[in-house]
Amino acid sequence: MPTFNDILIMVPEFYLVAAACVLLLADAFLPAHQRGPTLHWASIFVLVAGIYLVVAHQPDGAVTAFNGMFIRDGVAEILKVFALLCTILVFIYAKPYLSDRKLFIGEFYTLMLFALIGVMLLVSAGNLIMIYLGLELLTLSSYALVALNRDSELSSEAAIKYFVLGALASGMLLYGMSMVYGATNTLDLVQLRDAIPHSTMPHLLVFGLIFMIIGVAFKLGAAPFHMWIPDVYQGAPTAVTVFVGSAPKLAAFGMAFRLLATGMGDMAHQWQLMLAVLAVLSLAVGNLVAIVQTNLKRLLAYSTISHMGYLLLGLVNAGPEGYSSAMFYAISYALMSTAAFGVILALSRAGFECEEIEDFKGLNQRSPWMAFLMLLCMFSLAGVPPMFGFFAKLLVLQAAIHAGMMWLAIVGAVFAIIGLYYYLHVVKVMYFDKPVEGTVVRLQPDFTLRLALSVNALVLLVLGVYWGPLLGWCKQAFVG
Amino acid sequence: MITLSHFIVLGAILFCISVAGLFINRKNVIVLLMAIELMLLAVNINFVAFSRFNHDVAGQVFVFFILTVAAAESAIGLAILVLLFRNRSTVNVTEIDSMKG
Amino acid sequence: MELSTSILLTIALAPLVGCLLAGFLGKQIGRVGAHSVTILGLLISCGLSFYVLYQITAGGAPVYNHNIYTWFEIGKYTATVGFLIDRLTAMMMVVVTFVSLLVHVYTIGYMADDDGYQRFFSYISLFTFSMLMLVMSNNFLQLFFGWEAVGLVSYLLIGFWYKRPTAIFANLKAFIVNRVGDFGFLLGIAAILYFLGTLDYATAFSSAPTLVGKTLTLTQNTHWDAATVICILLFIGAMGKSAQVPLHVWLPDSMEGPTPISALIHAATMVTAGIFMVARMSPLYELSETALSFVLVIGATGALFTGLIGIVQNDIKRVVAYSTLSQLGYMTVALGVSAYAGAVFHLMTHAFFKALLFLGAGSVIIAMHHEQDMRYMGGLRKYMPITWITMWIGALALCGVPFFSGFYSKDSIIDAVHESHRWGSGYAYFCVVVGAFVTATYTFRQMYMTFHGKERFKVVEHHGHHDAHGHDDHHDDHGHHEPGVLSHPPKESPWVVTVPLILLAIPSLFVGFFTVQPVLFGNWFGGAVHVNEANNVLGEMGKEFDGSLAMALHGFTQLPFLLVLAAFIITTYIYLFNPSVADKIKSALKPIWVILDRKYWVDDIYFAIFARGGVKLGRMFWKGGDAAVIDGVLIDGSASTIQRIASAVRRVQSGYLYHYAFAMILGLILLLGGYWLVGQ
Amino acid sequence: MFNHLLSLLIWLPIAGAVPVLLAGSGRPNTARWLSLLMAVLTFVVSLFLIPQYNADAGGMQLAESHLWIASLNVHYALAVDGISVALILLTTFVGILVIIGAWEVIQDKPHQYMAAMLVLEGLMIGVFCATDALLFYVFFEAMLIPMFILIGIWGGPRRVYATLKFFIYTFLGSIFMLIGLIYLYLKAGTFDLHTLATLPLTLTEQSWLFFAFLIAFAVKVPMVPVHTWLPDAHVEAPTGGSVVLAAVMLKIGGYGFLRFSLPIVPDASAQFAWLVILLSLIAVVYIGYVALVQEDMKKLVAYSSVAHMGFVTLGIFIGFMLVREQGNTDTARLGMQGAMVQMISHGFISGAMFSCIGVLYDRMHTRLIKDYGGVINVMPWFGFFYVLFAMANCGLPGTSGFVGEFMVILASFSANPWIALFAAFTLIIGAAYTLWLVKRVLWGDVTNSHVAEMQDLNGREVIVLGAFAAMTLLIGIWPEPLTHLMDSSVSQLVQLLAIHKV
Repeated sequence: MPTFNDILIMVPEFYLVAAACVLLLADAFLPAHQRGPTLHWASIFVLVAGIYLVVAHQPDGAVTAFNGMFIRDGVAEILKVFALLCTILVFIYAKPYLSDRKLFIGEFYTLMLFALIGVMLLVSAGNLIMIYLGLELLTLSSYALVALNRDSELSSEAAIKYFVLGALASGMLLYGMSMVYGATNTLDLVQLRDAIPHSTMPHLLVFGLIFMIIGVAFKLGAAPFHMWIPDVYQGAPTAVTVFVGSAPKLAAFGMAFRLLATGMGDMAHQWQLMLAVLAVLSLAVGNLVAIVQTNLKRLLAYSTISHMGYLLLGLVNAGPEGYSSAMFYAISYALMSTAAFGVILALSRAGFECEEIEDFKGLNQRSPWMAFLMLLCMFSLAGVPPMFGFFAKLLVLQAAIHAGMMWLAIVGAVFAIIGLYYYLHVVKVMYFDKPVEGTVVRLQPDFTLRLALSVNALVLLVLGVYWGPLLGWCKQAFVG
Repeated sequence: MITLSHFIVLGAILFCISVAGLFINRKNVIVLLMAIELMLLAVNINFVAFSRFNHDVAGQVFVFFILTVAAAESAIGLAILVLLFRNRSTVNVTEIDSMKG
Repeated sequence: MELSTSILLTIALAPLVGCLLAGFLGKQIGRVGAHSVTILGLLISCGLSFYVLYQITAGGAPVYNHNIYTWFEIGKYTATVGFLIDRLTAMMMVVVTFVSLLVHVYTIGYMADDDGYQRFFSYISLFTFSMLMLVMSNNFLQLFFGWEAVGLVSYLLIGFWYKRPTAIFANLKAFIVNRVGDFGFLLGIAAILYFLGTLDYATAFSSAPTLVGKTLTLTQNTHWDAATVICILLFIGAMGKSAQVPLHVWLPDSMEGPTPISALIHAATMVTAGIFMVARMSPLYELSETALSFVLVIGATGALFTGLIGIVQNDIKRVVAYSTLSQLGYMTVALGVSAYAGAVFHLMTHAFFKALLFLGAGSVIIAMHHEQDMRYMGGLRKYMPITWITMWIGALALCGVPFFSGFYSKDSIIDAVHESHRWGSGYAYFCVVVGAFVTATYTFRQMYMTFHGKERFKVVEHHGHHDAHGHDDHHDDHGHHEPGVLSHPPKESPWVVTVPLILLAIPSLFVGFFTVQPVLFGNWFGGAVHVNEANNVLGEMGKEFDGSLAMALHGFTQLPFLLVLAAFIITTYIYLFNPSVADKIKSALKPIWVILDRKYWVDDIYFAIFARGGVKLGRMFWKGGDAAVIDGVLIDGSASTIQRIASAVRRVQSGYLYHYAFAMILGLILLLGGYWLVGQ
Repeated sequence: MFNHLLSLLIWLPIAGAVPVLLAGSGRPNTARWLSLLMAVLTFVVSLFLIPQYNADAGGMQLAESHLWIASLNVHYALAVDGISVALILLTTFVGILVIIGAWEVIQDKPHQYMAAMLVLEGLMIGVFCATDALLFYVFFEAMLIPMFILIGIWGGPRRVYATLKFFIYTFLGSIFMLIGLIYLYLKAGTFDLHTLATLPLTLTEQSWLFFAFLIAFAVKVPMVPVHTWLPDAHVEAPTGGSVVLAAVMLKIGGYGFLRFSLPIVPDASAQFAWLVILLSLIAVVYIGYVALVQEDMKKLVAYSSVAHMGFVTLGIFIGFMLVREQGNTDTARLGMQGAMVQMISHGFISGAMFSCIGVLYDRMHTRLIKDYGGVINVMPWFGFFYVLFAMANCGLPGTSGFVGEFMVILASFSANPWIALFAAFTLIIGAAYTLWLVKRVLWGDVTNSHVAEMQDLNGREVIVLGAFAAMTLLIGIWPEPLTHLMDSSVSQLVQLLAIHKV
């Protein structure tokens, strides 16, 4: 029987749902000219308060609510905090972009909030049903967000691709769940783990496992389930892309962790190898195809794929060390890609999407600071010390080696070198090329954006020097 | 006597059909939506069958959720479809390839 | 009483100071300033050198062997900078500083109208410093320092007229050929360190006997006697520095440098460094018959065959240059038969009379307005009597006519070879005896072509040209103007030129007569050179030696002198009475003449193999190795491969929804299939 | 101050870069003077190392260690021994000269240039101080970023190709070392170099690790056949970049061998010493010939750098033959000292050579040898320096170039006469390519009107070249202070050579 305590445990989620609904109504009743700004600041405030609620009176150790439907533990805490953080950044970066394009409307904020709630439910799901619901809440909102720009052909194309493939993926996930359910006769992840050893239908289990892995892989965007990523990243309005690239990745990691570690932990020896295969494919596809890209958003999409490959390197370890390194990686990636897309947003204007690599020619001449921030992002993504990204790579490589998969680590290293090339190419374009005549990149005047962006990018450097606490926090989340 | 395996096989067949529908179909996006629905039905059959034979009600609960979500999903799907048609005045799958490589 | 370190330091550093002043402040202190400071420096160090010589010989000063400072100290190895002053050193110091001083003075006149005046003085002072460091050293490190430093100065001075293509070719050639020698020399030092564990002379020599029986394994089954390896390696260095066959090729070209340099560096001092070094290392060489035979044969070959080339030269300086090569051969032969004292003795006398010959030639060249081709000279004696007489003195000394200093040194070398029973001494004896004839031939030829016979130049007076010549001529490749045409008649050189000639003529005449007894047979060098009893040829000769006078008189009856006489008669006939014969002989012996004129093609072969070959090889390595294989295939190749793969993989992203879905299904099949396979 | 001397040395220039960037933008002179101030300050601070470091005691001194990442047991650990001190002094010294050298040469965004230089300097000092493998790796890699920028922005026509090649080449080398380090960490539970040195490893493990290290440092040194980035990088880099690259960065390769290969995998190093020695000799001979035929002055000097660095690796690795086969530690010390001295001296000489070429380039804007000839006629003072450094480059006694090669050759003869034979070949080939260069550039009559118009050195250039010349001669005439500074550290390293881990 649900108690008041259950409600307390889920306060942040309830609060966000309520807030989202309020904003929905406000959007309906506010006079048109105030809607945008009001919603903007309101939702930012909501998220800040959300962070407070998540961190405040955090129960020590893991607690569950609604008969294990909902788990609130360290992992969930961290993922939620960074998901909220990223969303705040996304709001700040998106504002000028949206207002330039007449997209500065309530739907954006409400949909984002609902997607965020999906993320939060997903990362603290304790039951297959919760996973499904969280996932759907997230993805359905994302479909709509991708199609936000109603008049853009690319957006609608991206949306339909995303939708169909997403549906296929969740169908497979469900199919897998059904088999696992059949084999273990429970939907609760904890009971699932206990049931697996004395399951009478091991093959059915593995089939289910495989289908569920596909669901996870799709969400992560690991090859060969990555096909949607480039098109969606490119087609979606950049303001949405920046979101798709950040919080949902954290959610995907959370989902993977809940399903594979919590649920199917005892079958690690089966899924380790599968994940390893997916990791290699992702590294290869992501890094190789990125080399030949000319559109920066698409390039970053492929780099996402490769980064998910590295994240899988961490998961392959299938131990607390591996999970913590993978989560560390997910967080670092979320921050990096937010910053990178932030720069794109900061440089775009009405009628000018600053998303072709050509557009960045000679940026150092025109706006050295932006160029420098982008440089930080690129070196961080490439994993060059002392940037944040390097230490994330270090940890996942270490996890893989510790799992006895030296070969995997070496593959990762080799593809890191190939990957280096296209990140350097961007830096080269910004610093070593002369600006193209005619195109005058004007920086978005919005001050909050500049500030937030600078902080975001500099954090990549700061955390590169001072990443101990974060790592400690991540490790802490997985002990016991 | 119909056993569990019959249901599972049926579900599998439905699932395969729907998957086939997804990537063999070269004409119309609508068909894709139908295929997706079909896939969810296959899943539902599995769940119901398992819960029936394992005497556990959770599976059937799940089915309700799935049905609900499916409705929402197809609603959004259709909305996107309309958008697509408005922008490109076609719903032919073979023509939706402006982003590639 | 003990020599004071400060004096020795002064001797070494005075020229250096002069060099630095003249070099860095040349503009400020001007020409007079430049030559005054440098000459002052030389005066000081020359005077002190004489003082040191006196102290060492008469003053009863003990051998000085002290370190100035530690160069490095690593484990049991220490390298120091210090001085070893014994009779050998003292004598070398005197020779070096004395000749150098005279050359300084001479230069005032010779370079009078050259705009590199200060630079030149700076260089020759630097040379003197380096040479002193070389001879005064008490260890191999410092020896090598001096060894290479004189090489550097020689490089700078040969290329002094750096606008002449020939000059800058010659100095590059000289340096690199010397480096080939130093290559061996350095390895020799390394071998000494390896076997004896020290770089210090005294320690090395005292522990030299321990080398006996030690061997060096170069390949599986070749064991080389340690002493032999060391000595031959060191001697390779000497071959470079002292221009022994086959590393002699640089010396003739070095004549591109100004004449005073040819006198100082390429005749009197630097080229004798090798001789000095071997004499200094006598305790080592005495341990290896093989090495000494090697030295002997190399020297003998040089003595004869380079002399032969001298006969066909027409450039007055080149004749002297080849005679230098030949004389160096004599000294080396002396070393080869363990007559170290003889070698050093000849080194000394040769220093005087060869410097004299060079400076004389230089004086002639001044008179001829930098025309060096003897075919356009002749009959100069009435224009420049002092030069004429002094050069004749030098010439006779060179030929080894009794009573002249050259006679005593050279003749005793020949005798020593005769005495010796070392392997190769027979061949050597033949070479040196025939060499005597050859020497006389080219010497008299040169004298006649230059000073006697009828004038083969004509004088065309035209004004305003006088001050235009001089350094203009220096800087352009000479001979561009019409050969043998002078703007005004030749005249005797100024006193700064002639005085050195006279000062050199005196020792060329007498030094042999007075010093032969002590230096050769009086064991004058004492501990400085060490000779095994078995090899002590000079000792043998000492037995029947009874005074310089008797030796000279006895010399008239000896084969060498008869050969000189023969040469005298022949050349006199040809060049004074019947010049046409020369051409007849030339055409009669055409093939031989060609061989000699082409210098046995040695230069051509070297150039083809090492210079051109090296460049070819380098280009092959560069284009083939670096550019083609490493960069082309490995680096850029892999890069482009990745590009190709990438553009292939990207095609998979076709943009079609059903392909995307299909990819996912493939992924599913992959995982299922993988599981199934693992299951099997 | 003194107990954080090393941190101060590292962070002073890096912090100094910030004001240079901020104040300097748009005010070039402010940037120049500020950065010069910073560089001089750093140099002055580095001078305190000499009294602070006790050369007789040797070992790691001035240590400071703070926990950096607790959960990984990674420390921010710094310490120096004699070798590091020498290299740090070299770095700070060169640091000043490149700033002066770039004074009015760099007109485009000087503040960014100077800032990059300062950051680079700090990072390089960090490499020489780090005693924690991860910290070392961070500095080691971070260096690439400013250098990448330096070459890319202020470089020559093919700068992009060159700088990408440089970055990726080096990254390729070091990433495998990273994997090796992770492996070690998982075994030892720490990145502390001293602990790793005492960590027992089987020969197989050692061999794998050895090659991981070898690739990383061989690229940096660089050794044949992974040297091809160097000529390109040098040719395209601005003068200052070339100077730092040749003078300091290459040394980091040799330094790495001392800090990683020798102590951590001694047995594998001993087993594969022959390979390194072989490659070093190839570097001396093969590269010598390649240098001979270069048409671009910078390429020629770059190749000669490869040849000279061959002596560094040679001197280090003959130690194994001497110690393990003959127990001849003194000679091993001689060889290793030779390698060290060679590193320092090559720092000065190559730096000077590149500065000289820079002087010519600033006047003629070409580096092709054929465009020059008879420069001595118009630039006598330049000629003086050029000949001096050329002589130093071909190892003339009395210049620093001689000392290292001399020691290494002496030592290698004891190891095996054939090694000495090939090593000594540098006397000939080195003289050949250097003096042929001098002949074609300096000597001869003025070849063309552009040469005729060249001005002799200005005061700034005289300062730079003079400083280099002073050091070159000082070390050449009296190396004892330098060797004494490093001696005890070197002998301790030699002790390590004898230790068997299996």
